[in-house]
Amino acid sequence: MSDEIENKTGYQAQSSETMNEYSGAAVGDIDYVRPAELPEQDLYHGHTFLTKWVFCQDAKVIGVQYFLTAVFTGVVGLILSWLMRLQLGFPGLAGFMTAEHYYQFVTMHGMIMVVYFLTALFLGGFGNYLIPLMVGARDMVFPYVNMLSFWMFFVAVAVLMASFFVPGGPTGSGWTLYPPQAILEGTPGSGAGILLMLISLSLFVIGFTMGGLNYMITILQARTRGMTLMRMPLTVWGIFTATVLAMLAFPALLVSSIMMTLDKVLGTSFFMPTILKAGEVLEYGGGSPILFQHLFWFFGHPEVYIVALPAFGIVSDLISVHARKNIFGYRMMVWAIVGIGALSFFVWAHHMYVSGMNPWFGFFFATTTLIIAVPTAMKVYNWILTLWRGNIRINVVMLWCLGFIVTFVNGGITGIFLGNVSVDVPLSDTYFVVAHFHMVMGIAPLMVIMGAVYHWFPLVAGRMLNEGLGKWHFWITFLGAYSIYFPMHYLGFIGVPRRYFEMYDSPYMTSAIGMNEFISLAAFIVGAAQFILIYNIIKTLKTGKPAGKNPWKANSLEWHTSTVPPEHGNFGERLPVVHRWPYDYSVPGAKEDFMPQTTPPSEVLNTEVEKT
Amino acid sequence: MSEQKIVDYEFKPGFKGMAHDTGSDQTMFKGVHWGKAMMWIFLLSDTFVFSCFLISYMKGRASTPIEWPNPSEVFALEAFGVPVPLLLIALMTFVLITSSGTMALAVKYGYEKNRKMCGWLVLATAVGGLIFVGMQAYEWSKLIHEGVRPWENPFGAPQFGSFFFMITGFHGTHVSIGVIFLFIYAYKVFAGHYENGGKRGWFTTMRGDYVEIEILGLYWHFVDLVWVFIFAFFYLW
Amino acid sequence: MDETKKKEEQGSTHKIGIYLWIWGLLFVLSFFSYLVDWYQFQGLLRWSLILFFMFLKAGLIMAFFMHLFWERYALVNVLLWPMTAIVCFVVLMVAEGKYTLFTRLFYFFVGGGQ
Amino acid sequence: MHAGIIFLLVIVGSILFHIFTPWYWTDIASNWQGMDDTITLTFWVGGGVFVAVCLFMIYCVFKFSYKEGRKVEYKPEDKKLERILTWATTLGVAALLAPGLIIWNQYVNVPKNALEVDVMAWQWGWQYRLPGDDGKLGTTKVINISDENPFGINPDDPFGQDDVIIQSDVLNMETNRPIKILLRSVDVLHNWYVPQFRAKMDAVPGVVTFYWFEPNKVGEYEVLCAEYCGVGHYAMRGTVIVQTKQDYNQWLNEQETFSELVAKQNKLKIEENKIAKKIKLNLN
Repeated sequence: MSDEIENKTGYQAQSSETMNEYSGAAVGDIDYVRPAELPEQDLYHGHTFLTKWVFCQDAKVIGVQYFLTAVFTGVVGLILSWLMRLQLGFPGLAGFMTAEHYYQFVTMHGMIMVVYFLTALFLGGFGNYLIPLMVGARDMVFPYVNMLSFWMFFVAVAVLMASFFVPGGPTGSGWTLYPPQAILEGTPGSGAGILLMLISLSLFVIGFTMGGLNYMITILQARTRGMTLMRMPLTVWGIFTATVLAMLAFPALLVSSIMMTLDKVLGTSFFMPTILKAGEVLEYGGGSPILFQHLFWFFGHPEVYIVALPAFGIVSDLISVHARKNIFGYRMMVWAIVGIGALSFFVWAHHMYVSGMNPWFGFFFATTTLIIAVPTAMKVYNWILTLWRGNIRINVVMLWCLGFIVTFVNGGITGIFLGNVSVDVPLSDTYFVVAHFHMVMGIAPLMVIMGAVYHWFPLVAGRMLNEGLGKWHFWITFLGAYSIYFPMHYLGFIGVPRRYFEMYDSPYMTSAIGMNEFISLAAFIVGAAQFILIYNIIKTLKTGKPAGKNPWKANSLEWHTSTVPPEHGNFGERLPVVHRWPYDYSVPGAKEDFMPQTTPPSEVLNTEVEKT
Repeated sequence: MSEQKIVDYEFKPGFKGMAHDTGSDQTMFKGVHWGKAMMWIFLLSDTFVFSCFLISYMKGRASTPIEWPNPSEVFALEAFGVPVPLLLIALMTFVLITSSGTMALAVKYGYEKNRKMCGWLVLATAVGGLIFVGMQAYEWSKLIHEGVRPWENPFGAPQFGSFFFMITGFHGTHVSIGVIFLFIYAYKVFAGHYENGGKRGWFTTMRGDYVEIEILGLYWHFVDLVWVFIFAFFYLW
Repeated sequence: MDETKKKEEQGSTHKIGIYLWIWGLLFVLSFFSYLVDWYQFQGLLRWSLILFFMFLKAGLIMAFFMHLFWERYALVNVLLWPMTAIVCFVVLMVAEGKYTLFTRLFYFFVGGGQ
Repeated sequence: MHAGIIFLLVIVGSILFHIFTPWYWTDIASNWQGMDDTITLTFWVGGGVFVAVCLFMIYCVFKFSYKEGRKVEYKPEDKKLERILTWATTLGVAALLAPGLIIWNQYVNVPKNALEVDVMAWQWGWQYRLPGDDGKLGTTKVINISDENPFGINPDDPFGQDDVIIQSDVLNMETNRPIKILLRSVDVLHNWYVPQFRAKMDAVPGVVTFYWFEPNKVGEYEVLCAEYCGVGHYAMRGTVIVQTKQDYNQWLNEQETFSELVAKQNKLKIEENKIAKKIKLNLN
């Protein structure tokens, strides 16, 4: 198998023949699993610093690169949110804060958090790290493309950050970038700022497409022997469905950014009707701003689930592991994830009830939207039923999961308000909306991310994060975030509109000055508390307790690698063979309270394990 | 499209087979090469891109109160002193379908390991694509001469020019990228990269195989497919 | 079972006749859709003919040139089901386009008098 | 243990906050009581589910926290329970959806006797136009807008001549008469929103959007722009004064119509010309 290139570049090629030696048992044996369909994947092992850590083709390294870049943008987004809260809680305190700056910070905060932080973190970060490990693959199927995907994302982030430094500053048109205002004077950053934003988004979409193809094909076509779709951990299901959504939803974003770029640069009128600006009629005419909104939300609503579904999947795994109990209703969970994903393409215009679209759409979209509430509610029931009669470790990871349940149910319920068309009318464009989506797609997924960090850090770094610091981190974050967003709903009830730089002395607002100050203080504290995690990580990397193999006694494949942390190729010489789902915890009759996926049936004959 | 034989796996037909394949381990698309599966999913994503373009076009055209120019007149061409409606477009369609046919045959001969035939057919496809791009360039320059611009249009609604240049431009970009890759792959076929177990690729550690010609073919047929829709919605509507 | 197996075993090398047939059909169909314009059919007839030829051509290319006809249902279904989202988008945007046109004509041209 | 207690306090705190909150919606001043009622209904149903789920979770935390050797239930699925939960949820959701759709149906069907009001938005302000004696508004176009024709009324539309034009951001209304707001914008998106009326809709350039309500409380209300429209968004306010029929009619009679405006301007122009001529003569 060794040829010239191999010797030069150091491919470690494993022939398919060596694989077949280990075909397990013969047909008819209860431990029998079909032999491998495909020969082993050749991997490119880096040698130099550049190929090992920078342009690396190992999905795990790419995952960490994605994670770090996303966290960097997340910190930028966090600082922007502080600045916004400073203005809202204590208007006029910061002298440099003009309305222009405020709107630029709002916009960049929103875009960064939704696209460059959460999407990149869940799919690029956790997806890259966990998919190959959890489905039992050596690596992603196209490692080179995967590497390009990260660097494309990196360039997209660089372009985005560059927009802070161009004349006029970054765009201030709100994260939805609605035309006509996004590209007209009167909106901050309507020159270079919006252009860089659109370019950055297009680059992100291209980069993501490269990554997304990898995630999908790895899950569909490169699972290990015995790993059926219904034996995959829910984490993989969540990330997989989110990737499918992204592959089908990002095109709409790409198209709308191309069209808006042309409107801006070439003066086409896709989204631009006849416009009178400062007494002069502009050179536009005939376009439709609502078309942009349709395109944007055709992307935007699936985007919400691109963030939420991986969180659903990951939290299911965390709850199951730490409650020492199988996830309740696994099949229902899978179908709920898939169903939510499919339905999310038919609900987009519930963001547009008061946008002036065809009013009859309200009936259709309200109905489809509330249908989604059913599978979502089923997932919530299943999470809490998993806790029921479990053996719950109340550790940091579980605390984050419980925090997730509280915030997610809270945010989900307010979603029923906003999805129900006529209830949305008084509440849309008020702080109720802000509170709702921060609770449901800001705080809730963040709780999962934090839980996942505490859960998988021992795998990535080989050391356990400090529990005591973790608990401080959790309680400050949870209580703080809850006290930011729970009262904020009531601002919306009063009727306070969102995206207001200042309320002056409106009667709705004067009563709420105290609340705004309180929310701002809580926001400062919650933001600062995140640095506890960074401190914890740095401290742990130096002096943390070694984790050893499988510290949480989990079943799924990522904990059963030959080394901790796993090396390139993940599983040493032989790929694992899977015999069961990853949720066989506390099986009656079993020696231990967990049963790894690789345990063959012959070893557990005397237990009451169910066939999966 | 590879030989469907997998040890200890029974292929069932139809929807039963779908359920069986989906419920099985290792792969969902049995016998489908990774690269081919990737190309299919990519094309699905690209379908959404073109659909969004065409939907925007339909929405834009349906909601303009200004009259939309009659494509049959705008795209007419003088032949022997007589204006023939859509002549150039008809020729472009002809060229593109021809190239699609040669591509399909190239895939067939590739699988039969007929290196020469496959190579020549890929090359013919590339030349067809090149002619198409050339004709499109001619069409663009003709319209620009007549005063059509992305932002204005002497024949009616200004969106006509915007959508025309954007959509055909985006399609033309796809064709051009395809032509570049066709030339590269024609070279690879002639150079024998897919013979004797295959040469390792430039971008990847995977070994070359004639399945790559099918993957390229999928892309090329997709470009043709999009043209079918553009032809119907842009030129005939 | 046997039949599908036979079909699959031919798999990679279908008879050249099929390709030539489809190729020819595509030319003929393109010619027909060109004739729709040549004879300037209008209204519903034009639309149904355009769409009919379009989908027929697209179907032939997908089924035979892209080999979807010979692929397993798992792949075919994965590729075709997402089109429902597109169909929904198209239908709603047609309604939206008509509504936009209506408000424009009504409030900018015709007025409440009519 | 302390984890469960804190979570319990959070839930109890949320309920208490809701009961004792000084921040709740402003008194309604229109016919959309139904929206408030639906919100209240959703609040009770949704809030009930929220509290129930969280209490169940907290109970589990108390009851099943880790003990070495605790016997754990092993039951991957419970079809019956799942089916019951699915149907119960579906019913609950349908019960919330139904009133929502009914009210939306009222929202998009404007009563025949509604008074049409043209609300014109720009960066950053409002102005209003009411139909004249013919009860109909004239058509408009953005390109017609000029100093002489601030509303862009089509000059040859007979219905436009008697339109009452209000070049200020203060609009008066009559109580208990349905108002159909016709929104248009000359530049970017806006949204004419009075929190007490509950209703809102975006103003979109290039089209005309609408919604309706029936003010039923005399008073003065602040108009807010509820769709981000550039740096001046937060300052884009207006005022609505809801009056009795008598007061309203008095106000209406003081307003100017489009033809009056045109006549006034023509007169002004003639006078200007006269002055100019005089100056010329004098110079000569």
